[in-house]
Amino acid sequence: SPAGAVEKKSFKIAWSIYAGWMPWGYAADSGLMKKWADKYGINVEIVQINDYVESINQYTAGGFDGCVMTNMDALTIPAAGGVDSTALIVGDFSNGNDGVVLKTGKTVADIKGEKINLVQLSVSHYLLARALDSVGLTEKDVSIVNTSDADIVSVFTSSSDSKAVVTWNPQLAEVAAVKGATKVFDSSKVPGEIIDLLVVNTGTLKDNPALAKALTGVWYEMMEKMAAGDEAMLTHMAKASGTDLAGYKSQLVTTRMFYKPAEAMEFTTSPQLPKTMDLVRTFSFEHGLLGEGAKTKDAVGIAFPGGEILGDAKNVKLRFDAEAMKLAAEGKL
Amino acid sequence: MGLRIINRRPGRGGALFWGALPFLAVLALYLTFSAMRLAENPNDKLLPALSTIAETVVRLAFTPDQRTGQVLLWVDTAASLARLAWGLAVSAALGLVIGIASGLVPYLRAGLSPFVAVVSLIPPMALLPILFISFGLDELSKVVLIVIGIAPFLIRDLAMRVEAIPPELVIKAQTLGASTWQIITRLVLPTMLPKLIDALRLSLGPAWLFLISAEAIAAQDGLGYRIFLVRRYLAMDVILPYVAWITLMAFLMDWGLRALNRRTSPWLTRGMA
Amino acid sequence: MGLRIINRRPGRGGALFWGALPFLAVLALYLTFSAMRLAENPNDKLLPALSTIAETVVRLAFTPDQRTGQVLLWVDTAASLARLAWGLAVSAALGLVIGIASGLVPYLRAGLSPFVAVVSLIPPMALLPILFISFGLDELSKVVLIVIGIAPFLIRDLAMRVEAIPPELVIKAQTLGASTWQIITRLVLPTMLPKLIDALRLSLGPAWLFLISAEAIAAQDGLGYRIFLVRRYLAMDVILPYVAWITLMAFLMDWGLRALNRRTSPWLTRGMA
Amino acid sequence: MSTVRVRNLWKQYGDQVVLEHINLDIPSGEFCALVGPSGCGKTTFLRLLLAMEQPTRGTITIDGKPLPGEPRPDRGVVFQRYSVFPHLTVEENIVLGLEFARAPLTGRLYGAKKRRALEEVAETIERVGLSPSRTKYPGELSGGMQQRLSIAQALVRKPRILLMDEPFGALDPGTKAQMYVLVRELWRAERMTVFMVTHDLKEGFSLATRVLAFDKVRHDPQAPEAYGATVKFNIPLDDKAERAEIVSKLPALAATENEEGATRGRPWARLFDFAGTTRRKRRESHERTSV
Amino acid sequence: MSTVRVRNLWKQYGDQVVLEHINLDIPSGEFCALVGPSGCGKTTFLRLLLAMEQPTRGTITIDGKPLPGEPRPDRGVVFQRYSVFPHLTVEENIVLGLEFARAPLTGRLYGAKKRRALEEVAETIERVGLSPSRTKYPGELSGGMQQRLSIAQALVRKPRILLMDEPFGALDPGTKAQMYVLVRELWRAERMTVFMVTHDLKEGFSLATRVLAFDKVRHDPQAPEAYGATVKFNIPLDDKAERAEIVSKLPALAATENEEGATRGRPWARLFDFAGTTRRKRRESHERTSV
Ligand SMILES: Nc1ncnc2c1ncn2[C@@H]1O[C@H](COP(=O)(O)OP(=O)(O)OP(=O)(O)O)[C@@H](O)[C@H]1O
Ligand SMILES: Nc1ncnc2c1ncn2[C@@H]1O[C@H](COP(=O)(O)OP(=O)(O)OP(=O)(O)O)[C@@H](O)[C@H]1O
Ligand SMILES: [Mg+2]
Ligand SMILES: [Mg+2]
Repeated sequence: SPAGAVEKKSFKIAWSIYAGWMPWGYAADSGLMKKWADKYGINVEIVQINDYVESINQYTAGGFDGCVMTNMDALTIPAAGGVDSTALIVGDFSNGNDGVVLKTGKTVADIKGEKINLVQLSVSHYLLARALDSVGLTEKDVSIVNTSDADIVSVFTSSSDSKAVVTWNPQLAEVAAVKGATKVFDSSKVPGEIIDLLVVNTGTLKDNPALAKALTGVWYEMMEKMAAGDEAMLTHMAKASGTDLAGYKSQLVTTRMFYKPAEAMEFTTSPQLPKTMDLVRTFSFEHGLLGEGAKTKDAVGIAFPGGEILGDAKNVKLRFDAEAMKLAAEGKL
Repeated sequence: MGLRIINRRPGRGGALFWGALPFLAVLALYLTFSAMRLAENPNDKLLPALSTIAETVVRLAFTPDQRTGQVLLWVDTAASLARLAWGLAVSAALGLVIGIASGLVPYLRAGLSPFVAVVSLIPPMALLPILFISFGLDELSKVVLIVIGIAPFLIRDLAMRVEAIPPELVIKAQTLGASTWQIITRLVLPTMLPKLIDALRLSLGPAWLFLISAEAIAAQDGLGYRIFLVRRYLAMDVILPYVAWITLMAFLMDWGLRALNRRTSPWLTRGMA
Repeated sequence: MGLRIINRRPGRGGALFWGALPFLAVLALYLTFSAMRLAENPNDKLLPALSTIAETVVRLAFTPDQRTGQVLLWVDTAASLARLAWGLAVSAALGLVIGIASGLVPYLRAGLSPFVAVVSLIPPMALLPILFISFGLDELSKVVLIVIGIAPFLIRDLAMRVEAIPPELVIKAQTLGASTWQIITRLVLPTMLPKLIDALRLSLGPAWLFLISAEAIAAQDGLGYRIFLVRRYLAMDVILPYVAWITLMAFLMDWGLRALNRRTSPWLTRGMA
Repeated sequence: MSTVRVRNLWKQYGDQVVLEHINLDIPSGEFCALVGPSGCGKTTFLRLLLAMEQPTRGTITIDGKPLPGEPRPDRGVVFQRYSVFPHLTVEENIVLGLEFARAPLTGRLYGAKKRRALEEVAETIERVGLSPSRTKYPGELSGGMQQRLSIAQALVRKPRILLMDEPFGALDPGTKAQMYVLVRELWRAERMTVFMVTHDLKEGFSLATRVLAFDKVRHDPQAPEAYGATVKFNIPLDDKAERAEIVSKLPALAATENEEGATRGRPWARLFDFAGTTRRKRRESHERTSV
Repeated sequence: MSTVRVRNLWKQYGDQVVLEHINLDIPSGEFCALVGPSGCGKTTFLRLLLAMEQPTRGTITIDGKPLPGEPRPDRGVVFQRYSVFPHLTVEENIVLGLEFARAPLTGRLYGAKKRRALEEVAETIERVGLSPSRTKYPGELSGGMQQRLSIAQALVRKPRILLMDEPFGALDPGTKAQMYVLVRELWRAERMTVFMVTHDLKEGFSLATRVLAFDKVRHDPQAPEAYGATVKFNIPLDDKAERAEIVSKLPALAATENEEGATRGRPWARLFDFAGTTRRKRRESHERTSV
């Protein structure tokens, strides 16, 4: 259970299909996870959940000890739900993996007055807000149609009713390929704002230091393989995400992976991160994502490695922690 | 020796008591688990306290939304009910027309029944893209999804029921000079009406399900839309009352249909037939 | 003057011909639209050509996966069928037991029927988080979703049917000395078996639907999982054969259940009763 | 006109031969009583006449034309298990035949037309004794009341051929007597051809102008299903005034009477042995007691 | 023992009074024939005895104890519309009563026990003439065959009280005579109390030891539903040997006979007027012709 302050031996980590998270599937299938868990005398079960939101919900409800998610979802779901969570590994940030695509228009400004299909309240929504911001528009200038991520490709491809979408990869590549469609904005224009994390329950982490070591250890062993272009591993991940090697590689191009722990550590400790999180929490608060109890955007506290705290210091629920990545960088795992 | 259990009947009060019991049990279960979870994490979102739910209900049902100025629950309800009503009406009409046609006319049965059987077995969610090209993304496609979801069941059920009409009655009608059309208007329609209503009652659950799924695909309002939206941050304090509200409305519809049955087909309850 | 249309029956060949007609019509429609779209955009993924579909089928059904050495289609089919079988079996058992109990025993009816009615009206998809927390993410929760999806229908349908048993037969059994339990084993069970099988046939569509939904949320194999996986790439060349395959299996089950009915309840087709 | 001619009719259900080798010539207007042991195939014969079932072999013609392959309003029926429409009241059940005839589109009359139709059937309702139960549904009627309803329903359409399967079986003697009068009146007035199954020989002999006794003539004790029943005795009741009238109008048919060797010498007198009554009754019953 | 006592019994359906003010004392072993016009409430009376319906007023006791509120194996029944179990063959339908008694858990006998039970009922099946149709389902039987099946089914359990609603209505005279013998034999052997509804007065008077004639004694032409039927004539057939035996065993009951003023002076002779038969028949029928 989430706040159970007891030492335990078995842990469950949930993951879902996304370019930057595919290594977790490989960790489970290749036996690497078992190797690292054995090393620290624990047991880690890696569970694939197809529905991304459901995986976070399950983590928030206590069904898992850790789960992969974006920075925004980490704030609005577990943290806002009172589950003290730690971003143990910062794996990558979206560098073009999320984008805005128009069927007829050519620039962001052409979006005005359109109906836009996107997953409401997700990072897509956040990206749209940033895109509108960049040309001085607001959400009032468009109308948003909530559309599930699984249907977004077919909606855009097959229906003339759909003129604009915001989505992520691999869907983004599919919609951008539609004849005449233009990608007018993507996450590379707001680098480092959409961050993909492995989030672990803070209590569990504190009581079981071995867990952090095992997870970080396996992750960076895999990163090394990936950076080296391990064909077998990449093919495995491509298959698992439902595409082929070329397709997967093209997704990686727009994913800024932190292959080296030092890079990740640097990103986490940089002063840019609190600024990013402030943007995110402002957006979240304005959209009611911090919960009904939240009277200001300070309601949920966010802690950063340097000790800096954003929001309510007595209610810190999301922590960015570079310790484990530091150990990895120092080769102490 | 006492009466056999099948011959003992609870009184009105007894029926009420026994009927309420499982609901109270579920409520008690919820309260227990909710209290347990909240003791561990006061911000737990999965099983919010009744007081939290009540607050949310007040906000959703009686407070205008800051952004739009509308009261969300009513807007969502109106949108969903309109879609549902269309879906049910079209499905009922199809069920009646095709069900009777294929139950009564052997040639139509030969032509339609395998096709309807197959259509009823196709998982519609898997073919959404094809639905979108054919019916667009607006209200139409949502209604169509409901229709695809429940009409095949209604058609098959009605067709089976029409086939089960005692052949003596059909023969009798023919000896009284009834044409096929008159057999339909005077024998088949009136005896199928209560069966249709019963079948509709059984389809209410699936109809809401398809509606909610349709609203999850592409929508800007509706009860299903809201549920999927707030699922993104596990707002069970919104989802639970919404689900309860949907269930309540479905239950009232079920009850209303049953009452309608008693009114329109008095012969069902009169006498021992 | 010719026979009334309700008295004209196609022969065996005729039935086959009429039965095939709507399928051929749909196929022709598909081919036309597919050709139109492909002429415009040879890479169109929405309505792939039959040849493309055929290639994909060969790959899925007959080529072992390099990664695992398994043939995907069979692995998926085996996984899905196992879940479906469990779901159907448990639902049928529940439908039979609770349906008969609540149809036959007035006290149980008073206690159960409003509850079952309400449960049947709750949209299960909206409560998935609670479901998954309660039953985990393994096979169990998938089976449970199927059960929650179809058991209430089976229970309500069976209960209605039990209530519709002619009271004379129940009275007759009692005058012959039957206990409640004997009434169940000798009268109710055998006469309800064919109704249960018919109800199961009508639930096959929903059962597959719930299975696919469950697999789309949490699974690593199964037909629904595969569809979910490739849906994001709009790989209709995979989805269409998978849907056709699901439909074919469902149709075979439907057909098998009907045959089972004829075998186990010969009295239904013998004589005019 | 409705002369019924049956030629070499056979009916089997699976292996069981129910009816075999039936040949009949029934002049138009004849009132035939069908008698015979339970299960010998009387109902089956009526079902064949109604075209509810198809013969395994042989033909039935009406006025020389093959029997239409489906039930038509020219042949009315009262089923053995008196099925009436459960969703219609007594009155609605009875007026239904008129509505079918007069409202081709909806099968339902309204307003003045409806009232007129109801007035027309009021006498029939009165005569079958259902006036006090006019607005009841069949489920609220006793067995005998349902049977009377079924009779009234069939009579209203005045079919040319009337098929009745034990129509008075569930009635008390008083009610039965009233029904006899009603049916006979209509039979005479409309010159209907009537086939009535009955187990009451006296009823048969007193109402009908011809008695058809069905029974097996061949038996195989090893295989009781191998042989079917046929018309063992075909007894025109020539001493009836009505029959004389029917035959006089159809001289052509008089010849065929001779085919029926069975009618000579009254071997059918044995019929009354079934009845378990003492022989002394036989002659009495054959006298036409007022019914 | 099964003495039936009915006290001031009323039954209404909604506003309609069906039965009113019924008082009866039936000694154990009596064979009662219930006669009366169609729709007067005979079936309703049987339904009350069966506890399928609850009386609106009044009580029924058996051997001094109130009637159990549900059907029990002590009261067997043959329904007017002879309902048998459609999913069981003839043989299975008939042996069912024995199976219920001997296999409390499953209600089904197997192997040697099953064979023994089948042998026991074989004679009954033979005597109702259904041996050749032993393995048929009810849907494949004629009306009369279903009726015989229903009788056989009820007899196998040898109930103490047997309720039969027009049990021989759909049978030809020959079959009927066989059934008379069967029912009478069992009645004598088991000393059952029998209530049999019949429309055949001769049948009633010849089989029964007491005839109960139901009819309305009060009429309101304005409101035909206001008054119900009662037992208009209660006629113990004292000249029957069997009846003498029954009464001799129950001296206590002899007294109550005197309550029934109606039995004096034979006003019930009018019963036969219903029959539409000539009066001259009346005396004849009352003689016990061999059945
Ligand atoms: N659908 C059927 N399938 C098989 N056998 C049948 C079917 N219908 C009737 N029979 C058989 O045909 C025979 C004749 O049946 P039918 O109903 O014609 O008899 P019936 O003369 O009307 O007898 P009853 O006087 O008892 O009504 C019976 O032996 C019956 O078992
Ligand atoms: N369930 C019911 N609801 C209303 N009225 C009923 C119901 N059952 C019977 N009746 C009425 O009660 C009266 C008596 O019916 P019952 O069946 O007892 O007559 P019966 O004497 O058996 O007649 P029959 O000889 O025709 O069978 C009838 O007038 C009938 O209309
Ligand atoms: Mg018959
Ligand atoms: Mg009756």
